[in-house]
Amino acid sequence: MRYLPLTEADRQSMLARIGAPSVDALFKDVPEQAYHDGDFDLPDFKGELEVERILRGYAGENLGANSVPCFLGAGAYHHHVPSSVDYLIQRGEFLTAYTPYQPEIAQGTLQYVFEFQTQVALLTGMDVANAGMYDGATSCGEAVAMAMRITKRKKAVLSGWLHPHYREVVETNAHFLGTEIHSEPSDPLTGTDLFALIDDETACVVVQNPGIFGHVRDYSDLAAACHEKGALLVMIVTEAVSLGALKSPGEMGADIVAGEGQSFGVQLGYGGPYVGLFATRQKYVRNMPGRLCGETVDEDGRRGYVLTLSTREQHIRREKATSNICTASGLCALAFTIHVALLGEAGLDRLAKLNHAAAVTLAEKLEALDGVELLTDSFFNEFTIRLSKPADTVVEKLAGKGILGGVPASRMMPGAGLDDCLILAATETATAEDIDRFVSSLKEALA
Amino acid sequence: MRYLPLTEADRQSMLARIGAPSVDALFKDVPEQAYHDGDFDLPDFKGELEVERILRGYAGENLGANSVPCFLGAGAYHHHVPSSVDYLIQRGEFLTAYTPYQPEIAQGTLQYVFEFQTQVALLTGMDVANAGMYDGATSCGEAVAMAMRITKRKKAVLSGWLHPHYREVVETNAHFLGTEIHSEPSDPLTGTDLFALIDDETACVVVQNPGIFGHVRDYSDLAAACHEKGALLVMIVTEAVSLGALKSPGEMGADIVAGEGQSFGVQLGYGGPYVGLFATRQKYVRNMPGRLCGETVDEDGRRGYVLTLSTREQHIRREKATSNICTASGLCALAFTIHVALLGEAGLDRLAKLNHAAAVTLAEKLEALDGVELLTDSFFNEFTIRLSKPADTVVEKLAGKGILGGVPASRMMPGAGLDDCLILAATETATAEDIDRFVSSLKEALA
Amino acid sequence: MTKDTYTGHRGLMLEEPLLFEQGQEGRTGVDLPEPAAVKSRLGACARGRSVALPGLSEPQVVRHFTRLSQRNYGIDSGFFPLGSCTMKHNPRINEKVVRLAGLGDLHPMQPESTVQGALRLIDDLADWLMKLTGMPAVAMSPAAGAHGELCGLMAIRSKLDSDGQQHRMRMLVPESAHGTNPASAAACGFTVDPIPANKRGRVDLEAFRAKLGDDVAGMMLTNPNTCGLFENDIIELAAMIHDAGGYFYCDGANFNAIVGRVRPGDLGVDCMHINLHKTFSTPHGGGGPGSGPTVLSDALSDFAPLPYVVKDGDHYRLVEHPGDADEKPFGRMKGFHGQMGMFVRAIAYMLSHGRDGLRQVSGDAVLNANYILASLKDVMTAPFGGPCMHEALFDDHFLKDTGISTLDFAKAMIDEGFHPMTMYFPLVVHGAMLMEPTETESREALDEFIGSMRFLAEKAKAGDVDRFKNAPQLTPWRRLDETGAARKPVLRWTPPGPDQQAAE
Amino acid sequence: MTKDTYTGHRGLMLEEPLLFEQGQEGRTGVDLPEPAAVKSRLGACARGRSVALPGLSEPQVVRHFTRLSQRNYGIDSGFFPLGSCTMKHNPRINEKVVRLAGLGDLHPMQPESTVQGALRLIDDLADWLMKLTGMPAVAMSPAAGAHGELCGLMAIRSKLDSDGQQHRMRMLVPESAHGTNPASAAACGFTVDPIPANKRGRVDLEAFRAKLGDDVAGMMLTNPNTCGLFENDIIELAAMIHDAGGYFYCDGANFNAIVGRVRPGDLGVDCMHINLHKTFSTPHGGGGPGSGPTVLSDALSDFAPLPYVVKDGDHYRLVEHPGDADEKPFGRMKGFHGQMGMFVRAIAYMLSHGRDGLRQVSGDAVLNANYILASLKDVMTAPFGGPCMHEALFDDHFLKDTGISTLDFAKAMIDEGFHPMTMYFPLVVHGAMLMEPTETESREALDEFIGSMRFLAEKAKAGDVDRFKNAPQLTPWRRLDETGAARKPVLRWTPPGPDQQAAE
Ligand SMILES: Cc1ncc(COP(=O)(O)O)c(C=O)c1O
Ligand SMILES: Cc1ncc(COP(=O)(O)O)c(C=O)c1O
Repeated sequence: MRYLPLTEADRQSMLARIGAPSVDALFKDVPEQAYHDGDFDLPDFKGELEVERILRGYAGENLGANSVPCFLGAGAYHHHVPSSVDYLIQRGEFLTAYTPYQPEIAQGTLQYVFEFQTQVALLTGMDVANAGMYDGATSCGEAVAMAMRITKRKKAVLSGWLHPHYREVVETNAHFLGTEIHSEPSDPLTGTDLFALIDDETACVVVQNPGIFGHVRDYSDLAAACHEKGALLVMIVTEAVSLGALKSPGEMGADIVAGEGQSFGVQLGYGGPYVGLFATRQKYVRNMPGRLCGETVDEDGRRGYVLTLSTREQHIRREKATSNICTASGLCALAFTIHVALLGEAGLDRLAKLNHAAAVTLAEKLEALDGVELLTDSFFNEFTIRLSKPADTVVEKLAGKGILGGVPASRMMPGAGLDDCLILAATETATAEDIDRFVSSLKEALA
Repeated sequence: MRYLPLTEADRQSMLARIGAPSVDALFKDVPEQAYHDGDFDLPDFKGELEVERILRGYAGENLGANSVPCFLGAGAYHHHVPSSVDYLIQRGEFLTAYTPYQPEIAQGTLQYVFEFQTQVALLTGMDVANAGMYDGATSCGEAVAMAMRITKRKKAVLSGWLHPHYREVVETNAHFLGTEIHSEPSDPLTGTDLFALIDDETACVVVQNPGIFGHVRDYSDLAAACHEKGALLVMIVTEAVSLGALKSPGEMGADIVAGEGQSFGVQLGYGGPYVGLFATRQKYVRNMPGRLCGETVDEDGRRGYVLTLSTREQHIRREKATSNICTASGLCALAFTIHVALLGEAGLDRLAKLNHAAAVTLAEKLEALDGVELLTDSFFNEFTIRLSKPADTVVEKLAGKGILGGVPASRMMPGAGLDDCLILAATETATAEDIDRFVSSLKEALA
Repeated sequence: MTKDTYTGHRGLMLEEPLLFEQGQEGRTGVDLPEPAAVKSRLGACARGRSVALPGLSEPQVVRHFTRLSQRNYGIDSGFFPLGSCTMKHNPRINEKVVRLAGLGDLHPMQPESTVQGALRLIDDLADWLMKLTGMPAVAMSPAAGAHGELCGLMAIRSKLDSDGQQHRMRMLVPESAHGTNPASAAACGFTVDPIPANKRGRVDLEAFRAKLGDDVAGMMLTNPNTCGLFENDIIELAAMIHDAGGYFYCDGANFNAIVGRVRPGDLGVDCMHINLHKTFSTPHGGGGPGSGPTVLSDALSDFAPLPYVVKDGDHYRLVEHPGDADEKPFGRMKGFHGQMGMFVRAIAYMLSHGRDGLRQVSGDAVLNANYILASLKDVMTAPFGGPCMHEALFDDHFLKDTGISTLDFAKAMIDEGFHPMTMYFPLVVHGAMLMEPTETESREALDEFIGSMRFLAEKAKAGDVDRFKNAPQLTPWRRLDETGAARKPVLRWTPPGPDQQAAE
Repeated sequence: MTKDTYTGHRGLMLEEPLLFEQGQEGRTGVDLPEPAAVKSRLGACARGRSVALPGLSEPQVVRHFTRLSQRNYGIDSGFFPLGSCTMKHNPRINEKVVRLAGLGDLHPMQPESTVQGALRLIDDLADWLMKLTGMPAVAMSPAAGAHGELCGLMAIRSKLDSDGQQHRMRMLVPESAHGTNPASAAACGFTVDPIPANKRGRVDLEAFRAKLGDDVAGMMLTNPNTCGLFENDIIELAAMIHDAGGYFYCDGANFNAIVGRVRPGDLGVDCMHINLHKTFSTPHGGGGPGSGPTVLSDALSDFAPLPYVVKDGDHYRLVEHPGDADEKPFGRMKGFHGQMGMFVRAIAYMLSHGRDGLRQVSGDAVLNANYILASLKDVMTAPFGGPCMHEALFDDHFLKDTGISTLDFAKAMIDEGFHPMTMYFPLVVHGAMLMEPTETESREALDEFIGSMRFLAEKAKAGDVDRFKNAPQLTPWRRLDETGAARKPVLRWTPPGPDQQAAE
């Protein structure tokens, strides 16, 4: 077997040194009745060529977003990843390293984590960010938990424009911890009046910008209202590219920002792995979940980086840790860091403008169609339309024509009365022809 | 432009230091009438996404050998390249290095070249090999030139089973150097009697094993006959995998071995870049073309490697050099080295057996068809058949059905009366289904 | 010997400032077309201020990260016996297939009809995992081991609640457990009750029995445990916890030791996470991503998280909402459907090994660890006898009176060209050194390591304290000041203040 | 300071023996299925003996080559001002597209109908090259620069022969020419007649005129020349050689200096190779592969090598045989149809830059070189005044009486973290140092380099001889014994003899 270097001669000489008659003898602590003969109903080993063929078989049964017009968003976005990103993250020194426990031989990882933290802080307008969480949804769950730790309160208010997956993760956690979650209903037309829901028990209000239906809003007033009641404002960002176009969460007064970093550098990959972003104010640093990398010096006084403040973490604090997270999403954070480094201010600005322009162009063309109503008044690269037919059947029809035509709201929010609502995103990858093909196909599908 | 780091501010400050008013002013030595305004009839710069789309456009107009049954050989072979090969050759320290002129910071390149030389020597059964040439055909040209240098004779005899491209390269060189080439006619049935052609003027006889029609032969007697007349035997290998199955050129008594290394580690890539193999006897080392890497020690006595015997080369010897080659095919040699390292003795043996088995299986099924005659008596993974119809039209028909069904002999040897001959190779990539699909489609095409 | 250079570079070891120290306005590493002129729909929300990202060109960025990578040590560099982390070879074919068109470029919310291959892959991987563990169900969405722990505990909690056992709040966790175990228990609302180890490095049966009671929800046991030992009483322990009305969570981080030989389902396990990034070789990536599918027993199989894949005849579907489920899912833990990229790599790894290869994996992993144990136990101290499973545990007894600590010893290993073993974990032995070679190391590599460890042990005993206290000395960075870093944390770059700028 | 380690490794700098020292019988890094049992058709030719390749597993091989790579310096590592070699950034998008299905997996002998995209790409690339050079034809098959030289010379020879000028055998080649120029001339049967440079580093016009005569076949001029200077009399020189009945071969290795600004066709050039691996950024790969398309003037365009692509309406075809050609091709130079993999990369590079970007390339390349020249000419010695083109040439005059040679200086640059410039070439100045920064270096990188060079020049003048004579000191290897290597060449590994084996 190509990955297993021991030869039979090795095994014999090693057993001789150990003083064991056989490899099986090394398993003598296993109760006899549980020692399996290895005769599983599974295939035998295969060469690389065969394995690749099998995997191509799976791939061939799918319709990849790179090969067709794609207008899906709802928490994952179809952006172009520069090829240097993908080359660099595959370098073995990055790919096959562990969490940087030995800083003297992990300065590569540590420096990029420090850079990642800085980028996330700059993008969100916050003071500090951590080294990343599993994904946006779990990051949201951690944000609510942190708000409850800080405020020592047990209630959270969730906007109806929060991504349903995020809401559900928060609710799952709350169910087991016995905390209280007030989730506003999802409605693409009316944002609910969250102000009225903040009281002295409220640990935090969670809003998403842009919201699940695409709306962009300035939540500065809401932040002030939260602070007045001693509550925190948690702001969620599922489309990180929007941070290049919108007033930052920090400027709006958010206390914790949690979000999804996939848009920078990470392939769609059917939903994961992605990387959760997590940023907050300086004063809350010691309440943060996840790893943190800090600057220091070595014995020769040379600048370097280490994991720090680990007394917050499970391996030191055990059941009192701020989170149970251990392995997070290092390589995706690296991809994010490289992509953002490539963009820089000018590239980010241009990228955001391109996304917005694509979405506005799409919206304008759709508004002109019979049977289509635009529900999102102001938006970045994503918006919701109401159709004259059920959205899920329309989407299936479009798929049949080789178009990935949006996410039916009902898929994430069944029973919310949104069966005719379709959530659409347009990014820099959508060409004018893609848009035209989609619009004309949609017109046909609605006819 | 993403690859150009200078900003306008940089340019201004740099011009100030230089004391030039503008970049254009730096070109003052260019005659005015030849300084172009840059208004070429060519497109403007493009982002990566757009460039990739354009390249995918080209790719989409071709039928890739990985996606269909492929039975083409004739000097390039469809083998599986392990993915670790492709990862490793893309590491920037290999990919973006130059020829190892500074050995202290090029030991990576130098050590693999030393390993490559050793592998080629082992595979061919020769004493020494060089660091590689452009490809098999040019390597063949260099072998003939070297034989002429050594023997101080000006005539070469080429077997009719030599790959026509190789023959043509030798003939082109000879035309300009005024040397004499005797090329035997190409005939898949009768190997010609080369013995009769060797005389006291003969610098070398060039044979190919397996030959262009697939024949394998033991050329030991021919070697003896050459040596008797003071001529050298040059042996060509276009399918390096065959070296895992056949008696080596060294064992047969060859003096120079030239060949194509593509089969190990190098993608088909429509014919290049590949890597020429070149090996010889110890006594001829100082007559070799191309770079050579040798073992040495550094000032601390540590083993290391350097380019050596460079007094043979153009940068020292100029018009008296053994060859004009400079840039050769380093990265392809690396791919070869890695693939051969992965195979090892056991892997090579298995790979060669698989190739032979696939070809024998194919031959057996074809022999059973009406309208097909097998012309090659003994072969490795390639053989020639005679069809009841012109081979080129059959191949076109098969292509229409998505099968790459061999190389018509007439494409390489027009006018040789071989219009009905088809050269077929089968490798480890041919599945049983591929073979069956080909055989039944061929049957149809011949019906 | 000249030591100083003008640049600070040292031959091939090249300095590299932060990205933020290299920016220039207007410079970028991507080219994007001019956006179409449209009427902005950003409303009142348009950004007014600069984000202040530095501008670098592509060549600069490539060089930056190339240089950073050169300061790292990975499995590709050398021997990486980090106990409990299973740092095995990461095959490149896995990196290739995860990027295939039709896998790498699937949007998670595509209609089911366009992702049948993806769903089939998830289902096939689930089948492998169920067969290898002998368990009837598996939750695929957990993002890593700790997340899988949470998943299993939530399933236990849900089952208890559904049986009216709301009062069972106490979770028994050995002292040797990984930190994520108690942390996950707490994240699920349990209280943690530690159980001690016995002299043989296993759960103390009597102490365990004494902890049982009506409020016990279950136990979290790692097997093989974090001392690298198989819990020989495991079947008995499982029976005891079941008799007491609790459930058995097994931490499967060490599954590599037994894959293809022991099925946790045969040991009485109720749920167990599997770190695909350990046993099934998906790369650790300098801290993730991972993936932690969690197998569930019959008792718990109804209580899985959403979403999951169901096969209806030839068609695969995703159950995403409680209303669509026949079972009693406890809800969603994560966005979308799990770490698909890790699933693709893991199934490629499994297919490559097959049934027979996986059995060889555990055999060779255990053989390699025992070889290390047998070769070092005379010069280092092994607190528990052999045979061990896939990792060899030593304590710092052999360093007694040398003034050298486990940390010092580890740093000297760095000079020797190795990544150190896991240190100070598990907590049940003093100055622990936990060495996990994995099956992808050759005997030659082990012999070199063993020789080096014997050399170091000798030097330590011979009083060559300097070699350890000052280690590492041969790395681009010497020991870093962790205390200083924590005292006054600098967690990001900030632009130099006006004073500093003026000084430049 | 502890210097010795048991393993010989030093932190991140890891020792790595030869592959052949790591083999074990039966071990392999590939898994292949059992071959079907067939009756052998190898005849009398079956292999009897072992090849004796070492057996390594995949993890060992990956580690081996990873470690080797870590001893190399590439453009991705840092500044690489190797004059005449144009070590510019190699974009990764080019590496991606060359591997696309439908490009990477095309067999060269596929029927034309299945490779229309490939042929179109070759034709489009040819179009770019012709437009950028202002030439009417281009031969695509040469494999590198030297091969392109040979191609151009063969075209000249063929044209001369076809015009009854068989007696023209003398080729004029400046002394400053690259070694491949005279070597290629000889490989084409010409005799080489050197022409000297004048004090301004250009061809000496009078000396040149004196060499003309009835037996002159042509001249080989590099422009910009190897001193990094534009041959200002080039149009005159071209006219002179034409008047004398000869042809003008231009070595286009330095095309990067003028791309988008000067068309060789406007200078009277008859043929010129273009190193795609220089100007158009296909990676040098540690010594190739390259690609050397050769543009041809009207006079020579009929005399191209085979094969070539012809466009018939919408269909592309390959002309592979003289019988199919309307022109008078001189024959084949290479297997198949050229370095397709380099064509793909080059066209991706060209499309990325576009017309405007390419013009910026030459502008920035020349600006960078002049910046170096202007910043160093007071401490180093520049034999010819400025402005230079894309490279700055210094000689060793400034090292006079220091006892330090150009070689020593270069080795000290290695300690400083740079790849040295080209040394001792061109031959027309003493102890030449030829620095080509390329356009893909930032001003910041140049400033660091300039600072370092000034520092070294100062140290040299201050008599810090040690820093140079003992350099490099900070690299994993010190200076290597090249004389010893050449005296008794060891060009391959050989198995240890019976004595050595016994001793092990
Ligand atoms: C024994 C044990 N349990 C749990 C974990 C946590 O797994 P993860 O890092 O995937 O969250 C680890 C990881 O190191 C471990 O070693
Ligand atoms: C001026 C000059 N001419 C010709 C060549 C030869 O080109 P190649 O190495 O591609 O054969 C070079 C390469 O270094 C060169 O610098």
